[in-house]
Amino acid sequence: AEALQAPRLGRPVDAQEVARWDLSVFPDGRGLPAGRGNAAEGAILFRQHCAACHGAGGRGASAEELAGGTEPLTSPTPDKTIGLYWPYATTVFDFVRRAKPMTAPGTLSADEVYALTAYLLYANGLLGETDEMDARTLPRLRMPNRDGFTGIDATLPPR
Amino acid sequence: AEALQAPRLGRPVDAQEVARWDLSVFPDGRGLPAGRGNAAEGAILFRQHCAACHGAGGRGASAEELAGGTEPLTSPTPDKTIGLYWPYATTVFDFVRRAKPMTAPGTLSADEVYALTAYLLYANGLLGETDEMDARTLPRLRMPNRDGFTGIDATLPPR
Amino acid sequence: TAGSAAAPLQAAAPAVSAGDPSPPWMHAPGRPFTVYGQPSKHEQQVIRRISGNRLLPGNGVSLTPLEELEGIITPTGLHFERHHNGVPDIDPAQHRLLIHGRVKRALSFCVDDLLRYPMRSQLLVLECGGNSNAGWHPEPIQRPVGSFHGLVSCSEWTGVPLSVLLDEAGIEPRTTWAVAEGADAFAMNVSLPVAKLMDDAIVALYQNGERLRPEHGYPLRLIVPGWEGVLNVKWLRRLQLSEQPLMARNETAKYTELLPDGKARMFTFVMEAKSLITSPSHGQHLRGPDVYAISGLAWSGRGRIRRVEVSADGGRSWADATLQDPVLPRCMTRFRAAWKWDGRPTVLKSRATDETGDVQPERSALVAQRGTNGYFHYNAIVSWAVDEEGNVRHVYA
Amino acid sequence: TAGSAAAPLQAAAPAVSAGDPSPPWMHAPGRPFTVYGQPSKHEQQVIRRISGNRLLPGNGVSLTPLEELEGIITPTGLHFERHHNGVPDIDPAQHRLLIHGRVKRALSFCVDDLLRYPMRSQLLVLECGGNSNAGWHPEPIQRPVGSFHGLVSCSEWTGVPLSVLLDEAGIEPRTTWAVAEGADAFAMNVSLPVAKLMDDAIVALYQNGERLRPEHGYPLRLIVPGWEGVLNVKWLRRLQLSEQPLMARNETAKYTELLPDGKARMFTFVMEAKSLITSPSHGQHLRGPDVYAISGLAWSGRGRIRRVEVSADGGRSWADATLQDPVLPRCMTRFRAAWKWDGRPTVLKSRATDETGDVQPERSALVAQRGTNGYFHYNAIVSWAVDEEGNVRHVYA
Ligand code: HEC
Ligand code: HEC
Ligand SMILES: [Ca+2]
Ligand SMILES: [Ca+2]
Ligand SMILES: [Ca+2]
Ligand SMILES: [Ca+2]
Ligand SMILES: [Ca+2]
Ligand SMILES: [Ca+2]
Ligand SMILES: [Co+2]
Ligand SMILES: [Co+2]
Repeated sequence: AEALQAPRLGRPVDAQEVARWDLSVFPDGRGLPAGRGNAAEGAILFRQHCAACHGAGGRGASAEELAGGTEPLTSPTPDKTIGLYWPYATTVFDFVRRAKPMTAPGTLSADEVYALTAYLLYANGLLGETDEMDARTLPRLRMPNRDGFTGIDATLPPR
Repeated sequence: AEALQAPRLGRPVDAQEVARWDLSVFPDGRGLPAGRGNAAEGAILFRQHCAACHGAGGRGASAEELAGGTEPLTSPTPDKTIGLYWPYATTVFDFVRRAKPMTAPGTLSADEVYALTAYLLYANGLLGETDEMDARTLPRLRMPNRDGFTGIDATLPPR
Repeated sequence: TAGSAAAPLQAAAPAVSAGDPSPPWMHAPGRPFTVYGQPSKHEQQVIRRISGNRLLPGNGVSLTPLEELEGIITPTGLHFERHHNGVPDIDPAQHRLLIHGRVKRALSFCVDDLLRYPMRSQLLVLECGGNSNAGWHPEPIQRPVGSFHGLVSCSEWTGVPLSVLLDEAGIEPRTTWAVAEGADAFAMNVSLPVAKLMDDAIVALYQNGERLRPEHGYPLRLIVPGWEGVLNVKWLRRLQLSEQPLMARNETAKYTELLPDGKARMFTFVMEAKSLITSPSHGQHLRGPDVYAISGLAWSGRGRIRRVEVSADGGRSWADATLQDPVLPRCMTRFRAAWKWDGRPTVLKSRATDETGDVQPERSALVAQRGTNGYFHYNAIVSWAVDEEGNVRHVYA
Repeated sequence: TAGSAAAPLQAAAPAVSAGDPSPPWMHAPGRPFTVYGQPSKHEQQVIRRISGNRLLPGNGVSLTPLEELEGIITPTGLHFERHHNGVPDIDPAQHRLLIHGRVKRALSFCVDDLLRYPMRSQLLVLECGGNSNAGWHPEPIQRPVGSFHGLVSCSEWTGVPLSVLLDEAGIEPRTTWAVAEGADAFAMNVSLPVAKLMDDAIVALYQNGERLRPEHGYPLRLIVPGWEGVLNVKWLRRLQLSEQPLMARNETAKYTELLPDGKARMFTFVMEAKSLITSPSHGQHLRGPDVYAISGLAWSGRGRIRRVEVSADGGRSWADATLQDPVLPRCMTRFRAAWKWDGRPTVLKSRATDETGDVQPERSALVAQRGTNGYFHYNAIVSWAVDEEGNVRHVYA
């Protein structure tokens, strides 16, 4: 990095303001908000907000399938669904909160995102219908393909 | 020049077709067509086709002045009119034929272009009102500023 | 014409002689000046090809028509697009870049302030990690080169070296990752190693001389030279320094390459050595035996292209193509070669080698190594078959 | 937004918390893809400034807004224009290039055939010989830098080396000149030395990757690297080889420089070393004492820029600016320097030196040598005064 003379025009931002901007949820649960939800609640929300694109039960439609995969990753036609491919459950929360539903992203409440996350995990056979998902339980859920990746241009974080 | 392998797709063109394409008039008169005209005829054409932009007598209006210059080239405010600045009379023919009038360029007949050329030379005090301009006489007219130029990045043709 | 309509004076009746070959546009004023130019109406077919989602038209890609272009610069209007939920219409006065996380001071930058910082310019290739992925299909796709490989473009990017902003914020020790996030309706996020950001990343404000266009990240985008498109986060709003990657959906579920053994490659950032012949290419036609000017593009995310070889016999023999100056790191290199076609069926190929010695692989070698479910990072040699009628089409050979 | 209008599904009512700073464009789909991109509507002021003839709107110039741009590429839509009688709307199928005169075979080329020839690409400055001519005025013009010096732009030009076509026609011995002619309503014509045409001229078909635009010569233009704009004949239709120059109106009455002694310089082809600071520049405002990033452009028709010096004290002391890579011959070079402004009035200048050792002159030296009636080829050092309020304006100093 070159040593460039530059003005220092950045405005200092305090922790509260940062928290309002911050949308990140890390694998260790950092960034998860207060709130809770389960798959039974999530199923209702999914029908309402998601099934139009992802199909009933997340089996795929105009948008990709989210559950129901059967072909293993070693198959010539593998199913890369959440249950079979995704290494971290926290990723579901991070992604649904920021990007979903596509027609009105970032508009779901924390409870709704927990419930939808629980539903997707349930639909992938990783959770019971009434298992509660919250900032404590979600990061603890170990995904089947957790160790399925190899870092190429950067190393993976230690397990 | 690099030796590039290239297809040879140029279509040979015969002398007649070249002549139809060729608009150039050189200082030695090469390129001048058959035809004739004088300033008296040209004055009428000038009023009709040119004066709207160049003013009566070519004294300048929305377009630049073509005649009537009084300030010599050594003045702080020189007049770079045809009579005072242009080195070759053939240039007038070449330019008027290809570009004039601006509203319908390339539409004048050879006689008309000779007449307009004669008129512009007459208006600059270089020709009598009834002196005939044609392929023989025009290149012979030696312009006052004929030797007023120095070649910088290319040498001028020998005098 | 528009010119004469606007001109207050009337045009004289044309009196052009019968033999005069000069066209009508030499006999009437042309159209006046324009404040911002556009391509000729005779080139209206030269457009980005859009491939979108039926229900969500802002989700998909548009591809650069490589077969219509020459040189190395991609006109910005034809630079490929990849959006997940459309192009936001960002008011630059409301946009901020927040740098926070493992820094001494969290800082917020407005666009006008960033415009005052020292800048760097670089001519760079930007390639989507998913470019050319039809190459994984069992049958060779029958499409023009741009509709197959057109998720790659080359521009001059100008902006603030990110190291300057990170230095101002002050990075804490043991900070190895940063999460970048966009201000679009996808809130696109990815994790990047801080070392790369400090090395050569820029917060780009200008593309090809002018301010970024909306679809390329206006008012700000991250540029990480040589690394796959998705990491060059558009509409950049947030950079969060961290000791761990986020494991975002776009670096786990997507932009990872599943191998035949069920393991997947993750954090495949570098776009490797690649080349393709744009002329002649799929769908074009050769008029008959003659000398043809082969022209193509080569690039590598690792640095400069060192060499491009061309084969006109399906890979049995190879000859060095001429590399057009300048050959710049992580930038497009145009290569050219003369080829004398004898009229017999054959196969044309090009093969790039970069300055690190990385050689573009044959498709069979790439597939042997990666299988066909990797989806991303397809950089195999491209083959165009020429038949005896001069028709050119994509083949695996 | 356009995106949601096109999307068949309805958006849910937003339920964003009061403290959420995320803007509306993160909560609704953005607009869909476009086949050909355009600048942001928030940058609508970034346009060519038109200066035309009242009765003849296609006669005049439009200038590149240099103060709005960064890097070295000029977006094609903002590339300066100089037309004498408007922009012709040429049907490429009807256009021909005729090469004749002192050649073994007169040849006619159609555009589709030229597209089959070997090509060369080059990043080049194109500058009008009349650029910056307000510099000859007794008082410093009070206009933004682009409205003063904006008849210069930089593009990647690609086309057929003219030597290839001339070789095909076969030049006769003792042929030193060629007359180039355009197919516009001015039938623009100029004479050029054949040696230059054989050396490095190209018949350009592409600008910045795509086919030429109408105002830049579609479908063909002559490019003579480093030489003044008028010689780069647009809409090229005819090249006539000859033993003499034509002495066309545009190389006698115009594009010659009258000196105080009444003699005039003719055939001044090369655009000499020049530079200017684009930021800060006339009309801009400095917010107060601070570090400022000086950024500017330098170029020379003789070759590469070797050095750019910057002065922040009206020329008493000079410091080398950093030249942005790549530094290419006859191409724009972006230079940059950090400047700590103490809040006191001062004058900023830049001075270019090219690889031939040619140094950009002070205005006083140029005027002493040429007087003030030369009109063309003004390349003097540009001075920007900064007053104690931070206002920047053009001065002679
Ligand atoms: C209007 C269409 C639409 C709606 C409604 C929608 N999605 Fe999606 N979804 C998509 C599309 C398209 C993608 C692929 C996005 C991309 O990567 O470009 C996607 C991707 C996803 C993914 C990632 C899949 C993977 O394997 O990477 C998840 C998870 C998801 N959606 C969940 C949801 C949930 C939960 C909802 C409702 C709250 C929802 N979606 C509503 C269209 C939609
Ligand atoms: C509609 C306006 C218009 C009309 C009509 C017009 N001109 Fe012009 N003329 C111009 C303009 C504008 C220029 C400057 C062109 C340029 O270089 O861009 C010019 C330039 C010239 C020049 C070159 C002057 C110099 O010093 O370089 C000559 C000679 C000339 N015109 C002759 C004529 C003649 C003869 C006619 C009529 C047959 C004519 N013009 C009709 C607008 C006009
Ligand atoms: Ca399946
Ligand atoms: Ca006067
Ligand atoms: Ca075409
Ligand atoms: Ca490799
Ligand atoms: Ca601006
Ligand atoms: Ca000089
Ligand atoms: Co990758
Ligand atoms: Co000149």
